Amino acid sequence: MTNSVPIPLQPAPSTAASSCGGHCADFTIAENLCQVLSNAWVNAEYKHLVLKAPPIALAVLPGQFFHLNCPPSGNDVPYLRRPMSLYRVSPQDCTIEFLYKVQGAGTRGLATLEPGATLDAFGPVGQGFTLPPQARHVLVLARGVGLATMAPLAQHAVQRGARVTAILSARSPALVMSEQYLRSVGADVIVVHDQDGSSDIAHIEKLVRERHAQLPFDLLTTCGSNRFLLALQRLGQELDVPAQVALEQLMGCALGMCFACVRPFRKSPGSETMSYRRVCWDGPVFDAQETVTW
Amino acid sequence: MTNSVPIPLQPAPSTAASSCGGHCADFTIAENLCQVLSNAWVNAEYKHLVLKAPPIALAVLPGQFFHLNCPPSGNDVPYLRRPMSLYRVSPQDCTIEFLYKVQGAGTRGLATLEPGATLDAFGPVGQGFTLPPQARHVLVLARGVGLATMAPLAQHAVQRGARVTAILSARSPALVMSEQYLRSVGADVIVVHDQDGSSDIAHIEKLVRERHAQLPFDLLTTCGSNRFLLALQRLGQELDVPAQVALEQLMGCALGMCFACVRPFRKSPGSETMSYRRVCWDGPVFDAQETVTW
Amino acid sequence: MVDMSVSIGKLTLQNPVMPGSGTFAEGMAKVIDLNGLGAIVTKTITSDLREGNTPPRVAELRNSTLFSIGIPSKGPEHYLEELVPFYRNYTPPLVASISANTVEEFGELAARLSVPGVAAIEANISCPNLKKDGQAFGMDPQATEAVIKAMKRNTDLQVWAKLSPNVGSIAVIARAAEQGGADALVSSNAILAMAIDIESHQPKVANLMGGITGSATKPILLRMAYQAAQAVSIPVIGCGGIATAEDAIEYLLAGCTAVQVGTANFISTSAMPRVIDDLQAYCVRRGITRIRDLVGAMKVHEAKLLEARAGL
Amino acid sequence: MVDMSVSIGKLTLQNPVMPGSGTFAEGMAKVIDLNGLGAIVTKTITSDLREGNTPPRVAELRNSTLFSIGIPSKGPEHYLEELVPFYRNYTPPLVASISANTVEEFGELAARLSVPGVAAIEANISCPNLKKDGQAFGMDPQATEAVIKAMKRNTDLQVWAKLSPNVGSIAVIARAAEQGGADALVSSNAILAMAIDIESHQPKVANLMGGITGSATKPILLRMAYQAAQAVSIPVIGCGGIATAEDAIEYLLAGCTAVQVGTANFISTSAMPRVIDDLQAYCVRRGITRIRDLVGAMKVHEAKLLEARAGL
Ligand SMILES: Cc1cc2nc3c(=O)[nH]c(=O)nc-3n(C[C@H](O)[C@H](O)[C@H](O)COP(=O)(O)OP(=O)(O)OC[C@H]3O[C@@H](n4cnc5c(N)ncnc54)[C@H](O)[C@@H]3O)c2cc1C
Ligand SMILES: Cc1cc2nc3c(=O)[nH]c(=O)nc-3n(C[C@H](O)[C@H](O)[C@H](O)COP(=O)(O)OP(=O)(O)OC[C@H]3O[C@@H](n4cnc5c(N)ncnc54)[C@H](O)[C@@H]3O)c2cc1C
Ligand SMILES: Cc1cc2nc3c(=O)[nH]c(=O)nc-3n(C[C@H](O)[C@H](O)[C@H](O)COP(=O)(O)O)c2cc1C
Ligand SMILES: Cc1cc2nc3c(=O)[nH]c(=O)nc-3n(C[C@H](O)[C@H](O)[C@H](O)COP(=O)(O)O)c2cc1C
Ligand code: FES
Ligand code: FES
Repeated sequence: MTNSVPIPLQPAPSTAASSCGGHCADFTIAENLCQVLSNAWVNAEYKHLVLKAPPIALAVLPGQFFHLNCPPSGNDVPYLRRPMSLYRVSPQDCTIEFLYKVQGAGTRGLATLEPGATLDAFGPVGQGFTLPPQARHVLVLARGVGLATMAPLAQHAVQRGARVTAILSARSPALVMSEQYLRSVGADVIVVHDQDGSSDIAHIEKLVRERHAQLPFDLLTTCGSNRFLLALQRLGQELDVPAQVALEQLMGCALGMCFACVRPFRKSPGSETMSYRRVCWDGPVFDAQETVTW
Repeated sequence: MTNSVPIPLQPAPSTAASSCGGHCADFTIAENLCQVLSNAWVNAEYKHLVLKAPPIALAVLPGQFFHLNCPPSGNDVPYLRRPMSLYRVSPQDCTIEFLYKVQGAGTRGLATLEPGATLDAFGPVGQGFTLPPQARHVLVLARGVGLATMAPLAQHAVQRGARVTAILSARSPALVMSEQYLRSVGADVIVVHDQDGSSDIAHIEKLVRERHAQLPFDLLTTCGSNRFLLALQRLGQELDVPAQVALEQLMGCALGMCFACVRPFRKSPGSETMSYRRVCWDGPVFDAQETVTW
Repeated sequence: MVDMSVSIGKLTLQNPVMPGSGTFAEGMAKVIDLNGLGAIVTKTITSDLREGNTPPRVAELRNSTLFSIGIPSKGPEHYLEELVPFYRNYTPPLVASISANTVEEFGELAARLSVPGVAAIEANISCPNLKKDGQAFGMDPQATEAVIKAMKRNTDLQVWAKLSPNVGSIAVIARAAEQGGADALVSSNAILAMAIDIESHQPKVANLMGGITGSATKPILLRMAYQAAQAVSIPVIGCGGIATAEDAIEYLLAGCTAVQVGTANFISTSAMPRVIDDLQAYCVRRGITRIRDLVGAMKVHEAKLLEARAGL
Repeated sequence: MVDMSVSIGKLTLQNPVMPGSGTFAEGMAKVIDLNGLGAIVTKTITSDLREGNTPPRVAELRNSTLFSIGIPSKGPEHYLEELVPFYRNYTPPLVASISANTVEEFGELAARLSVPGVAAIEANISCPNLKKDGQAFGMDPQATEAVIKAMKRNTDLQVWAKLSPNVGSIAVIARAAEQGGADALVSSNAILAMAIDIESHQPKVANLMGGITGSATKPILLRMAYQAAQAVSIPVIGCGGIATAEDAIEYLLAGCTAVQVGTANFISTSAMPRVIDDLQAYCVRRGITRIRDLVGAMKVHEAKLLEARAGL
């Protein structure tokens, strides 16, 4: 993965050094006070949040995330922020978007936000996906909310001239999210599901091998589950293609300060020496061959 | 004050012993789940809350109070309940009413209640006013929110055939609350205020002596301020009339359990021996001659 | 049906829920059915009559309260003449909490209260020891052991030791109380705390310091109860920040045989009945037939050594 | 204009606000202007390289958090080569926090870090003493004094002792640190606590126990800071649950010369700048010209004896 470049979605915002004693230029992360444009249910469990955001937030890269200051609601008083992957950024419209599952105190609070409300979105933070230069074919493998994390990568890779094959897995066809959105950004979408057994991991690996035979992948990506991670480790070695995985862990600060969000990693691919790395700061996207299941 | 009777506004609710293993009849206090009928601003600082309440709550006596479970609102999360005097009870309509000043976390939460909402009003608790039998003339002296506490006594005394002289003190005539309400229940209302100096304590004492000369008072009552307490102690001794005062103190339980709400009292009128009593359980209404300023 | 009973030595409680001393009084009988409780614990009394601390005695904190009551006490006479007969109308065992200035006084007061109608005596050893520079008995293992021993010599009733959390090692004090012959431990009393009004510059309770109680303290007092339970083989009764069945279950899992509910009684008089009902519902949902099977059932994480991960 | 400066011995801080060790890192420089801080305190390091505790390492509690990080450490080399040069780009004095397994190691590590660019060394004595049954140094007055003495012998820099709150008497430890030659005390580290998931029956952090930090702990740690400040004549730096200027003012009134902000940095990176601004605004509103005039300015309630009330 030498020769790779982190993905710049657009140039960093130009900030007037004069207004802040010359330090502004260093400030690439902020507590962005965003305005809620919409916050609608996608299905029974997921909501789609669209925010009007200031320039620092718009510099977010695929795979990066924000740490959201979820509002209290009733007896829910979230104390820490909650990490949420970028689902979509539109620098022209000054918007950032999230796709989230409502499950606990934080996301229940998020779900109460009405258009016009203010949300403090801390970020962008984290190391996103690293697209090899002149990438021609990228695999995106995702299930459930994992999609939120992968969508910006798909969009970006297409914009950079690569073909994107997105394999979306779900319990049933009805539960697949963002299929239309991914098609609209130009990805080739394959839906697999549990009902007809097409989401079986052997079947997915077969699909990947077939597509690779047609046009070799330069990058394999996934997020979340151990099952997909193991598949990508196998496929990456077999096909000799770099593989990256976006991980999650409970977080404190999301700024590399508290060391709460660590997971174990191999010091290098194949190494037996293990070391903890911070998901928020060293990731959330990691080389799949250095990642271990948990 | 021997020969006095606690004021029964109406008979205790008859409860079917069978439904609760024979213990129900002992349950005279409850966490009453009340329905908000209205909660309107009276002026810039005070709100008037009307609740539809279950039978146990309707047995409340003048001078008693409820301990309200104020809802959280935004970052305000009141932990303890807040004591609030009965302002009015209407057993026929099944309503209880409060008049409260919005000042801190608890009352700010109360202020957010919309009609239809549920409020848990614990009570009725406390020892209310004790009206001498065959009382013919009762003085009610109040300022500010003190009125809330005194209003039910005025209403009740009139119903019991007594004349009630209510002296309402305020910074300016515009700030006098409940004047109309007290007149409507049949009290003679005298408004005194700071602007023309009529609220001066010497002037108030003069008014009381004059009215006493016309028709002797059987009971002098007030609440809150040290100034009024001292006036009633003097007048009570001079005119040889019992005097009662409703007091406040920060509370924990409002059920006589925590001993947080104590204030010092003389063991008996004139005694030099002091002892703490619980405002919530031994009061909030006390014999003015046993009460000391704080 | 769930068997909700638990045993503290030879004493069987119909369920593991009782009030904490000082957070319950006769008034409660006007609101809830006292016969539903596992036991009844009364406010600490002393032999001498006391008025308690100067008000203000309470300040509200976030999810907690700061109380500085002192031990106002009407003495043993009042207890025997008023409270014992009152609680004799109810079925749960009555636990009398006592405090004293010296070891001997603890023994004498225990003897005085050993009457029919009292099932156990709880020693509140968080009070200052007059013979030892005013340091609380409960901060000193020798004094703790001596107090419990003096009480055991003077009564045939069960003796419970209510520990102070204001110590470096609660295990040391727990073992001292067990050594002294305590039949059970209560872990624990309130944590010493303070708050200052930044406008008046005055402490929020007149006594400067008070005990912080209520939900916010649970993670600390749960740890202490766990450490106490690990240290002894007598039953430990958990106390601190319990307001719901979930809170009570944490204490049971950590090794407590029963629980005391304190400040939550002030916030909702139905706290204890609700904890009992919800404990039962939890057991039903989880297929637990005897609540005592939850006691100490915490499963610690397997130690996954980082190095071992390399093999995965 | 308000004079916001405070002095810790010969060290003058432009304002009394700094981060707590372990709650701040280089990432913060991408968000706020570090030059606005009173000082910069870095995460504790040890001589040996350490990975820290098994995850999960954090659980959210009400108004607080349970962290169980351990002391992951990249060692002194990394500190000298990476962190010291990094923070040399900023003006506030740099305070290096260290920990060790033995008294001698504390001394050696202090010597190692005594380089230009480091202004003071903070001893995190909440870690277990390998030579004394693993009891934390900070729970033992002798060990505390020995650690500070060893450090003072090995460095000319200021030595701050960061006290553990998990003790019976913080005054005793505070005096021991002063006796050992500490230039200042930090009161205090996190309180030991635990939480159990009632569905899985597992502890919420893998290490079973962790430190409870954040707002909910303030009333307890404020009390400890007050007791420490009462016990010594060196400056005390208050720490625990500080998120707002109001919190900081309480600590100043209780006798602390400066404050450390910990968990609040995780909730809002602007916590420290806001505390500083709001402290200044408070002083302006109250006509206070020097913030150090607030230090120890608490006014205790007059003791109003109940008997004296009879005369009123
Ligand atoms: C880098 C990153 C990106 C993420 N992106 C998204 C996203 O785009 N959409 C989305 O719906 N979710 C995302 N998550 C997960 C999201 O942060 C959690 O669902 C959320 O914090 C839950 O908060 P809560 O208060 O609603 O639930 P809680 O009450 O805190 O928890 C509810 C359940 O969720 C689990 N949980 C909480 N936090 C996490 C976490 N950080 N990782 C995994 N499980 C957790 C808890 O253990 C619990 O079982 C992301 C997490 C990370 C670390
Ligand atoms: C028996 C009794 C009857 C009461 N009846 C009424 C009433 O009818 N209408 C009404 O408006 N208020 C009444 N009060 C006062 C009312 O309880 C307080 O105003 C209320 O608790 C304030 O709560 P908060 O959360 O809004 O304010 P907080 O933030 O708690 O406090 C705001 C301010 O009010 C003061 N305060 C808080 N509680 C009390 C208290 N119990 N007594 C005196 N001052 C207090 C605080 O010290 C602070 O200065 C009564 C109090 C008692 C004890
Ligand atoms: C107002 C009040 C008074 C108390 N009085 C006593 C007491 O007299 N004796 C005692 O042992 N504990 C006393 N306690 C401590 C409680 O019994 C209990 O140990 C403590 O409040 C922690 O539990 P909680 O968080 O559930 O309130 C008192 C607590 C409060 C809040
Ligand atoms: C994630 C985390 C890591 C910490 N690491 C250290 C540390 O390495 N050394 C230390 O002395 N204190 C450490 N602390 C303690 C803090 O410096 C501080 O004393 C404590 O959190 C209390 O302050 P707070 O309530 O403001 O967080 C840590 C605290 C947290 C939350
Ligand atoms: S969440 Fe704090 S280091 Fe990652
Ligand atoms: S408020 Fe608890 S005794 Fe009065």
